[in-house]
Amino acid sequence: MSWVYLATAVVLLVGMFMILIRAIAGPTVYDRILATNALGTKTIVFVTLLGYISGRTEFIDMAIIYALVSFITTIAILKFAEMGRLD
Amino acid sequence: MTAVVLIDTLLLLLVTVTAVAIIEVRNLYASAMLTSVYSLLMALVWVNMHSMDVAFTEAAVGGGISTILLIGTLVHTAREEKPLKRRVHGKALALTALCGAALIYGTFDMPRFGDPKAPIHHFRVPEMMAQTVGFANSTAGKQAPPAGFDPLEYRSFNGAVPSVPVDPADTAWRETSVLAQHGIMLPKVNGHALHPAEPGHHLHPPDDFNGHVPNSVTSLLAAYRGYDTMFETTVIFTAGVSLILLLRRPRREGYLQRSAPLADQAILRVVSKMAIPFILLFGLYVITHGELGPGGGFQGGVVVACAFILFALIFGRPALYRVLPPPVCDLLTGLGVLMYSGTGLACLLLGGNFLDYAMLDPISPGDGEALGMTLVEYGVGITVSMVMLTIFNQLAEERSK
Amino acid sequence: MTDVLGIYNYWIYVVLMMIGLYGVIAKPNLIKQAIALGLFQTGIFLYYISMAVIDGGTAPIWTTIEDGAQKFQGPYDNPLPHVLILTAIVVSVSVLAVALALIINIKRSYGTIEADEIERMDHEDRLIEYRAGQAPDAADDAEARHHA
Amino acid sequence: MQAHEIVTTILLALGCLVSMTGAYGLLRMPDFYTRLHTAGKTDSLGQFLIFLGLVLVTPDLLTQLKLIAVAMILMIAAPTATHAITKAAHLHHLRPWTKGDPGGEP
Amino acid sequence: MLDVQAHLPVLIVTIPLICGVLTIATGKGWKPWAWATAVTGTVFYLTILLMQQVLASATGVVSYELGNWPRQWGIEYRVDALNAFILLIVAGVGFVTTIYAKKSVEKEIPADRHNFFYAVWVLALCGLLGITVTGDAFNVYVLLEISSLTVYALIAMGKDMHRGALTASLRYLILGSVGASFILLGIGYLMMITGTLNMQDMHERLMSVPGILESRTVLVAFAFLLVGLSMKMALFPLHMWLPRAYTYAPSAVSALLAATATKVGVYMAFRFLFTIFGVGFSFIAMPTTLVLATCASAGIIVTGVTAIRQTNLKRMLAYSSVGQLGYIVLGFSLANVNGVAGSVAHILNHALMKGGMFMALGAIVYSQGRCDIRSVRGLGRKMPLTMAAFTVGGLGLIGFPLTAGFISKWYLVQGCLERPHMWPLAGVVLLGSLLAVVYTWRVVEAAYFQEPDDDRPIAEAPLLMLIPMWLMIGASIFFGINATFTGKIAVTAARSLLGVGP
Repeated sequence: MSWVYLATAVVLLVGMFMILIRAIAGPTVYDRILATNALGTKTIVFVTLLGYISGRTEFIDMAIIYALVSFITTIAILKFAEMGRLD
Repeated sequence: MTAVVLIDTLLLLLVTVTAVAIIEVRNLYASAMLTSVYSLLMALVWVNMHSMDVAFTEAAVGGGISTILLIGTLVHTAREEKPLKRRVHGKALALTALCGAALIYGTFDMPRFGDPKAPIHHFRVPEMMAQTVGFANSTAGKQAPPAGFDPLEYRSFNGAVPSVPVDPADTAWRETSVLAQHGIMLPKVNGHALHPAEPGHHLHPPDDFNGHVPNSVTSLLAAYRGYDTMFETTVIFTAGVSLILLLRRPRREGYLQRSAPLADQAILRVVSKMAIPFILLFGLYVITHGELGPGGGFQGGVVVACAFILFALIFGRPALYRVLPPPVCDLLTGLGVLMYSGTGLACLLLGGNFLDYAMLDPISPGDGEALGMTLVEYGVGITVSMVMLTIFNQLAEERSK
Repeated sequence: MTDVLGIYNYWIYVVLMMIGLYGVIAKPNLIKQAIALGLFQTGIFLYYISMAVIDGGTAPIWTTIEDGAQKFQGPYDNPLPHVLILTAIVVSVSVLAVALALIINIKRSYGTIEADEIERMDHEDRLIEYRAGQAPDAADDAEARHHA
Repeated sequence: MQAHEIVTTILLALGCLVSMTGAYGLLRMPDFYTRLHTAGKTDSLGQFLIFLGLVLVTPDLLTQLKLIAVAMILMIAAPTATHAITKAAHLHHLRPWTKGDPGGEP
Repeated sequence: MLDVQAHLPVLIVTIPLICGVLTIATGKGWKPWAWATAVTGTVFYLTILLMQQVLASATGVVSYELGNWPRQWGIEYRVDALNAFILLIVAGVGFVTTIYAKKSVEKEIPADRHNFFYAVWVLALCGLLGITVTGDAFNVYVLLEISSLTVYALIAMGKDMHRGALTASLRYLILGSVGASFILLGIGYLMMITGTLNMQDMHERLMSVPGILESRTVLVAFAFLLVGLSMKMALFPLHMWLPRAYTYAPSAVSALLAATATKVGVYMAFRFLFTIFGVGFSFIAMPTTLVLATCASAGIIVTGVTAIRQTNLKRMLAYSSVGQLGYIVLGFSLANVNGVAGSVAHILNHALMKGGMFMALGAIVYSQGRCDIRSVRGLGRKMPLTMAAFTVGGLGLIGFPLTAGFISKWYLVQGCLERPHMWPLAGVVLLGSLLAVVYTWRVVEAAYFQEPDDDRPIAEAPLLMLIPMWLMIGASIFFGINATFTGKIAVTAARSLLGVGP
């Protein structure tokens, strides 16, 4: 079963690479935010898969943290983009 | 080629590309966002190398706090870098090439990546991982290791954790303990001798301590190297105080400014209202759960701070100040450090060395260890969350011209 | 191949560190410098964590199944570098926070965050200070020397 | 390979396909709104399929619950974020690309 | 209830830590200052006790295992004559500077943040003391970062006087972090190859495991540690952060930094070069003597010449500090008893003299708002005690007999002459003194032989500044006349570092 996870992980990595190119290339701020957000989601899935590859399911705690933190970061970045301030 | 190495290779390629992009992108805003991407990728690298606690921290810090910090700074400075005359800085390139060559030269005599024979894997550390240090050395005041004790056997944990026999007659510590001196006698327990010749030196309880802290990162962090962690907390505290020193304006100017809450956006408001209690709860879970799984005071503290930050983002900073006024926040930053060092001091007053948690509960030193580590983790959590919040507040209070 | 893969991680860490160092030296923008400093430090973290890996190892968290036996038979990774790096990450975020606070202050009083412009203003400041500090009769002489 | 493992394999493969489509679309689509359109939807569906696959092969309840929790958080957070991004872009008058528009890029 | 003697090493660090944190709750006005003074005073007293304990112990070493973990696994505090001596200097100077700080801080720092300022101040001392007392390589890094972070903040507090403080601080932050990272890297290389973090343990492993010392990893670790440490102690080509930082920092902070921060850097170099790598590797197998002595001599001469051209006296003293640091590095790079002893003695002497001189400048800033050559004209009559202190300190820098500077330079010259082919270094020491004569004389001439620009009356500095200033200067004279204590400690420390019998 492990090879299935591994193959999924590698495919996800390729996808992440494409998104990364979009995050680097831009051109608008919103493209970058979108790409960062999409990368966040891929990362969460990837962490979980890594947990299954090495047989340690504790990794899912980390996925939860990622999901929460990346949501907050996105909101902060957006607020800055929209209003030019953080509070 | 193992899965670890395959994923590692690919991930590190991604990381390198991101790093180059961070340096070369002209738009600082993009640079800040790529830094958050970089942190996410780095956290994946850590996970892949089984360093869960570090990944946790990197995710919480790099993905969350430091991005918000950078964005908060960009609010007050500039979004674009000034165009450079030269694209490549020759001197810098030469210097870095030289430095890099020197470092690579040093790698040739290193143990191979993942080599089980590397000194670090079999010298000193196995005893720590097995949490048997209290009896693994035979200096004065400590017991000799039990017969047949093999640290390397502990390393691979074949089967259950071996339990170590302790001499039940050895209860001399009770007579020298502070409580005993004040006439408070304790019930008899087994093990854990306090060596009469050397006050303060006692056995770290192997049987209780073992298995109490399944996360050996936490046991190293909070017990063996607990002193480092105390200063780690102090570093964070120092950063918070420095930011107050550097950025805080007099109260009437910046205390309760009008702000721009996002609360009028219904979807954000509803989702955040649902999320904030959950995030807080999860933060507390991470702090408390640090001994059993990945996580701990620092990571949990950051998550708690994130909840408050989300609150400030959505409902505005004045609302946050009503919940948690800045003076209270300032005092709480100190409280965490005091909780940590106070635990250490309590151990000192109870007759042990500084941070000798076993002293906290003379009846069952193992429980003392657990209590000490929990107190310490909460101390770290309080300081970290409050400092992160203070940093956010200071950056947000600052108004651009 | 195994030899290269055996020290591949160490090379990547050097590359990351050097990208960071290049940024610190070559980029005049102060925020860029602060970010690059972060990259530089992450390189070192990568080195430490690479050191902890052991072939076939798993995360150093003991998990027991019902009968009290260990669930994972293989060796556990070395937790010591993890602990050290946890501390170092905290330090690096603290340094970043202080650096950013300083940068905001610099923007406030210099009006720019480009190192070369700041350098020029600092130089002017120093020239003024130099002239003010010099005794009146010697001022012209000193100025000539300063420009030489 | 048992039956539930085969189902999982299929679900993971589907999830991968969806995620890759999204990633490819994000890379190749001509402007922000079209990219948003591909990335926003596939993100949620892709992760959901993969988590569903993983739940099937997980033996213990706590881990299953955690997996579902992550999936649910993402199901709520990701669309919210996408919504906020779109709104911000729209408020800042980011113009959608139309056919024959030179401003868009391949 | 608490046996203070048994826990001295840890109390020295944790008392300032706990009390430093408590400082933020002390409120406004004079209270934070009084609290900080009480704390530093207590710590100074404890270091004296520790010094006595070290001198009385049979082995000359006091060891303390934190958390009762054996030293190989936990963190060990290890104090020998050298440590105790540096601790005494740092705590003593810290105490005296804290007394001094009141007036100067009132003038230079906004009143609403004095409690935070003193909190950071006490924590800076805590970091410096912690570096000095620890026997664990990684603990050094953590405490180094505490002291650095606090120092960045303290320097930046000069921003209300001059905006240059901000850039000075940021520049120090970047260079300092790069330096600290190099040290972290060096420690990592060493840990990887030895498998331990305890300094003593590392040394034993390096000496006992065959082939380690010849490996390229140890070589690179050594090189990077050396570079990192040089950045931290501001050795000549890497000193660029120092002059600005000392110039723009608040006066009290300049005095504290000049007397303690770089000294602790030098102490770290002692520990890494002598205790971990050992003399055999550091100075015989490696060309360290050549590299360090070259840098140090170049530093002494170049910074001496630069100091002569400065009009801002704080900047002049800052350059002079780099030069004086050159003497200290020159001394230990010789790796013989006289050289190292001179180096150790000069740490104390320079701390006293430079601390006192910076205090004198702080007093001038207090009364005039600035401190350049022009503002000291005719000051010899208006502020006689302050200028006298400055002059005596300057005599110490020169190495005038009967001042402390003379003793250490005497050792240094002897050390230079003992090493074959090293006699030109003695010439460098003398040339450096000559340069010191020139830059000190400029100030003395302006103060005593020139007329002031105007006749407005300038009051002598307040007593709370004069007393600490003269405590420092008086101590430097005292140790110049009665050199038994310093000489004994310095020679003991040098012998134990070099591994030669007593």
